[in-house]
Amino acid sequence: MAAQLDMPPDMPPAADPMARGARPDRAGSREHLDVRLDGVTKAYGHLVAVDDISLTIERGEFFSLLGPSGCGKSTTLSMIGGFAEPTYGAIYLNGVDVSRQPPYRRDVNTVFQSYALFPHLDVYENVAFGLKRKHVDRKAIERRVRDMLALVDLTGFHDRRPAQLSGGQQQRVALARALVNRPKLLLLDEPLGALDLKLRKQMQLELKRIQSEVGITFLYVTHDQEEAMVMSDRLAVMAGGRIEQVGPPDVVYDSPATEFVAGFLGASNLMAGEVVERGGALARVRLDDGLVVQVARGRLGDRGPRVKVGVRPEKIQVLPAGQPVPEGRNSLEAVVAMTAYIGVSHQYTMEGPDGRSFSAYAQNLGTGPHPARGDRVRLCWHPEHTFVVEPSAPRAAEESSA
Amino acid sequence: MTGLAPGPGRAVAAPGRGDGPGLAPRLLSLYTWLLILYAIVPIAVMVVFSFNQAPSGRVTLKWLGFTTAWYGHAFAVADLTDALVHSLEVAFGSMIVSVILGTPLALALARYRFRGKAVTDMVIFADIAAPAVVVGASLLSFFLTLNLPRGLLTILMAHIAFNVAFVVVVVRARVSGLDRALDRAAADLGATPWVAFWKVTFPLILPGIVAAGLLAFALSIDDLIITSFVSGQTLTFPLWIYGAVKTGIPPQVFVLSTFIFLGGVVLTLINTIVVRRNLP
Amino acid sequence: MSKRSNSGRTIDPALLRGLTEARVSRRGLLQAGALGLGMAALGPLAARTARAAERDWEAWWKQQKPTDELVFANWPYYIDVADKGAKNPSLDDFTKASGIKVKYLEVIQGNAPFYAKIAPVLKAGQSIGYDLMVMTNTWQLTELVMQDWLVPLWKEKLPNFKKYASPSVVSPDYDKGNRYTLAWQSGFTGIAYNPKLTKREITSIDDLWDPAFAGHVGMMSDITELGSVALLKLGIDPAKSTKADWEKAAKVLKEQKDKGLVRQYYDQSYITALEHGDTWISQAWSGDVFQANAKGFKDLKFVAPKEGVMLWHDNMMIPVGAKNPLSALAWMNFYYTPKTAALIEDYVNYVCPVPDAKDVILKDLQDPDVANSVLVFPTEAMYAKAHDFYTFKSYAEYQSWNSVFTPIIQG
Amino acid sequence: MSGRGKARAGAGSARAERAPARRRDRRIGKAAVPYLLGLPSWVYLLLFFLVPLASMLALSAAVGDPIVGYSYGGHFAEFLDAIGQYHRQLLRSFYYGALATLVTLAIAYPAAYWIAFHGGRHKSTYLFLIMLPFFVSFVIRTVAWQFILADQGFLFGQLKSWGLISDRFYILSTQWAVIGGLVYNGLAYYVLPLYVAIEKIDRRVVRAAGDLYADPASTFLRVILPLSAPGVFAGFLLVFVTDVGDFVNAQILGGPGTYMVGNVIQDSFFVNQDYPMAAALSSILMFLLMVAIFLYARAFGRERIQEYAA
Repeated sequence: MAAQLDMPPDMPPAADPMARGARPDRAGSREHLDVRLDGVTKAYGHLVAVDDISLTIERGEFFSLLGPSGCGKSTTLSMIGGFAEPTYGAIYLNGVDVSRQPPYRRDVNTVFQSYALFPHLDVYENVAFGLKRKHVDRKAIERRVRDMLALVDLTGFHDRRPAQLSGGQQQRVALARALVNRPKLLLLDEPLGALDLKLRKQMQLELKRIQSEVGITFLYVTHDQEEAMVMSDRLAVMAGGRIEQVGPPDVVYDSPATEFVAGFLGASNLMAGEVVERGGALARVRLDDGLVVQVARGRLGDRGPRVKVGVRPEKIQVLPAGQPVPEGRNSLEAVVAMTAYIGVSHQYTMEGPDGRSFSAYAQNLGTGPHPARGDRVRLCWHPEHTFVVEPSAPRAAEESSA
Repeated sequence: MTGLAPGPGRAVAAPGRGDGPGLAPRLLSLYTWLLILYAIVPIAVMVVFSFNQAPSGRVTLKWLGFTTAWYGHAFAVADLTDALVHSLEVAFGSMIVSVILGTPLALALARYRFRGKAVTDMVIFADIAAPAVVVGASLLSFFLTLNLPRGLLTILMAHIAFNVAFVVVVVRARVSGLDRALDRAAADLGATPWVAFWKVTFPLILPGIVAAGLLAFALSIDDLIITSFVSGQTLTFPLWIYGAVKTGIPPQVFVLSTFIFLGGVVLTLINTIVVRRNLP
Repeated sequence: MSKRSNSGRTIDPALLRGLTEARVSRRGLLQAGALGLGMAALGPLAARTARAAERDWEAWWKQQKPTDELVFANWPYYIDVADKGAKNPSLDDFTKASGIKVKYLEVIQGNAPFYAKIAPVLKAGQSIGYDLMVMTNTWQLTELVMQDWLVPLWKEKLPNFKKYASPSVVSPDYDKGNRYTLAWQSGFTGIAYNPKLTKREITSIDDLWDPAFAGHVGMMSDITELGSVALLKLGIDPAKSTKADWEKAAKVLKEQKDKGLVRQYYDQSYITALEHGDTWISQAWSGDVFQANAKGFKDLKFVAPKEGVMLWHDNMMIPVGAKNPLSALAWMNFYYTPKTAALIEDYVNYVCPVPDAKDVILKDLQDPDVANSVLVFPTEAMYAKAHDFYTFKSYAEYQSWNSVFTPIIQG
Repeated sequence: MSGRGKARAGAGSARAERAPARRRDRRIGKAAVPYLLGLPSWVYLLLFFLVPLASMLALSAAVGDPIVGYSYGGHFAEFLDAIGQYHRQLLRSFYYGALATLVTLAIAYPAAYWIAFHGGRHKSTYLFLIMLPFFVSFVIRTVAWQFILADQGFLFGQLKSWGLISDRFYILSTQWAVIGGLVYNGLAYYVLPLYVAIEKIDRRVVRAAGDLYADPASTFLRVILPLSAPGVFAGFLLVFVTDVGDFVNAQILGGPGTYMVGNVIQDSFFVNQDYPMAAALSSILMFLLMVAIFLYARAFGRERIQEYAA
């Protein structure tokens, strides 16, 4: 695990290796590094857009910066691309500090959110633009542009102007224009944001395919958690100019490190409570309404005594009210408040004993009767599926609900 | 005011309004045509009277008979022709200089934050908003105190002074409409700021620069008030006419003005067609 | 122009005043700070150029070399034309005879505006670019002379003037001995009217005050003409009038305006207004009305009202800084021949300064109407009706006239 | 959000000492770019716009006469003289300007509105037709009106010959001719900004007003008119300022009582050679117009001035 994250001094030290990422041996991994941010901060006057970010991205990795708008992810990308200078800190590409290098000297290319295709140039000239600046031999330019347009499936579009292309085609030209320069690192700034859902799904796979074909490091910025999870080898969740968590999508999803991550990445049922027993393999947390929930000891770490416990909706099993609960599960009683059928699953919103609402998904296996609105049910889930987060300052809660 | 009811566009029929445009839009359409007629009447007078007989070489109010003679002698009034040449010289000169001066400032205003930007905005605004009499009087005061002889050069200086502001405004609008990401993209693809400007920014703002230049040309060639202050004994086309009005203008004035009118109209139409062609 | 301060003359007081004031301006500059650059140069504005009178003009004339160019500034429609304005036969004759090419410019629209254009240039000691110009015997001519901005004429080169000039233009009051000027044309200021519109004959200046013509009376914006006609109406000889007379005249003019009689105070455009029928009756210059008749406005009539007419003289003169002074002299001499004067006179129809031109017009040009007109070749009786303008003795006096009559036209 | 920004601003400044020093010089190089770009026109505008304005002020305080010449003397009484002698012409200029601007607005608005909302495919054609006078010199247009309005011209002459109007009737040389000329010459300058502003109005907003029970009149008054205010203001700036400072219409179409301040300034420079008077009047005119624009902008939101400066 190469990712490492400098922890702000006011945070408790990471205890859960899965959630926090291990500290690697810096010296040993240097030659494998591609991109390293060291204490990067960007301030505009009194407004701090990016706050002391340290991050390492490995060569060949598909890495995503994920976060809500205004979290600083695009600013971070701008600084790596060279369009903004960090106020403090440094950016290393291949171990070389490029913080003050202008973009046209960096071996980095960008696919812009708006594509930024040159409207006065045709597709061929757009793609050839970077190569011409590098004074690549004319024949070589022709060959490379042709190959690249073939790779993005735009053969035959050479003479079109950007305005004559569809959104998806424009997106691919932008990609080709960046990739044709064979950068060491490709930055993608929400490149699929302008596309409709179907095209977006298709392009996600396309991007993944191209990345594996060319083997270039991709740094991908998005606010779409699903997109980030589908495509990334690893991702970093950002909020308020800071990195909340770094890791492979499954780890981050299953073991969110903070309340914000829990809320932003997928849906969560979060309940506040107090740790009452840290004992053996299972710790016990008493929720504010009195119910006691069991948690795997390893997932508690040394958090507490005030914590929030969470469980993902798909991990919750919905049983008819009378049915016995399997041994060792956490469970509570609730009333179905709303049901929605979305084909692949049934989604329920339940009302718990103290009026708290829960959501739960049940895979559509095509069996049995389904609870209806007003039915009393019992919800249960495995202690292993229960995660624990520090109750964060009100801000994270605000954002996760936003 | 009821007459100005926002009726439906031709394409979209408003619910409950029946077919086609309502009464109000029809009245407004008629009104607009009347306004167009009003706008055109003096032009028609000019063109018609350029074909009138004028036995004494001065335009008369009475219709004395059709002749194309004045078109044959369009350039017969030597100092009128000279004045037109002066006007063209000043218009070309001030167009080019004001574009060269104004474009960089427009770029600076559209793309950078800098100290003094608000003041610059105010100066540009004041230059456009200042009444021509004041601009002319102040320039004349200045030239008088400097003891600078008035002539073609001072006319040129004055025209550049008011044209620069218009160029800045027009080019700036164009630059502001440009996606900043295009610049970033160029830099990202290895273009130095200099190359990025000439390969990307410049071709894209060129229509704005051309529009600004044409505006400057038009403003310059038609300016009378400011020119009247700083011209000394040099006469431009409008000044010559303004002077000649006192004693009656020769028909050549209408002839040359008709040429200018047709030239302007034709150029505009060509420009429109070219622009339409270039757009997909 | 070079400055000749070692002429032994005492320093001109005006020059002294100018210089001291220039120094004040420098102190003012420090006080006013920000106004800076604009004022720094006010010094030169005040400084006087070397006085032309200090020159030994005879020696100067002898130094001049002949050139083949002449730049002639004149009023519009004040010379003969042919071929729809393309040719001026008199000028072409001159070129043929002398080899001097004439650049003829119709740039003078009025005495005051023209003077205001050239004065700053002359004051700066620069050339105004004209070798010859034509101005009326009004204040501006006096001012040109006072400022020494005219080149005294070299009489030796003007034999024809002595030979052919009408006595009425020899040694006039405003330029004794024709030191600076030779008359180009003289003219009468009387009344023009359109009988079809007035529906009666006009005989008196009082008719300009007739309420029947309300809104259709044209008056002149030239305040010398405007003031003079009112003085005539009151029976006062303008040349001998006093400030008190001027104020009386201004009063009747104001009444005329306040009653809505006056259509407009016109410059040269009064003639267009008459032609168009905007005015029915108007102050007018004799020649203009004949020219209007000639080009088809046959209804218009010129009348010398019983109260009298103003007689004025437009004069040729050479401004200092002229590049081709000998060419200017050559033209002046050429003009004072019966043939040239006739060519021009037959076209402009003012008062000809060369009486012998009458025969040429009658015989060679076969135009008896012009030749026999008392307004072109006036009789003694006509001259008896004519009055001269008031001659201003100082700028202050001119200003005083100005302040009495200007408010009327600026309403 | 704001609370967080502040909190982190503190964190940022705490790290201030970590800022590398070498960045400073590069910053200065970059920061110079807008100044270098702006320098040529700044110098030009300073020299040929701002300094002349200052020298006009200086000249208005000069003493002397045309014969002796003028020199700076701090003679500010010229301003009082100017107002004393020419307040009528000043007031008249503002009256004509205001009236002409209002009339121009009133006749331009319906056409701009119709073209913007109902012009369909031919919008640019209509605009082009209304803009046609732009291709003819301003003086010629005014002269043409002199022709049209002449007492015995083809319009009134004909009416008079039919006996429809009195022989005495005239319009030329009256203030109505001057105001009419101002209106005509300002027309295209007003239609264009109005059209641009009205065109920008979202049709859905208009439909929404109708949906919310606004009758056509109140839709116009409460929705369309306020939304087109930027065009009204831009046109006002262009037309009002031009009209107040004009002297050509008064000269060619006016009469004995229509002298405007522009004519007086012209006369003072070019007939009477009273430079201080001309400069003082110009300064007063500039000042009064600035006050008028400021008051308008104050009444309708200040940011608009900047909008049109931009």
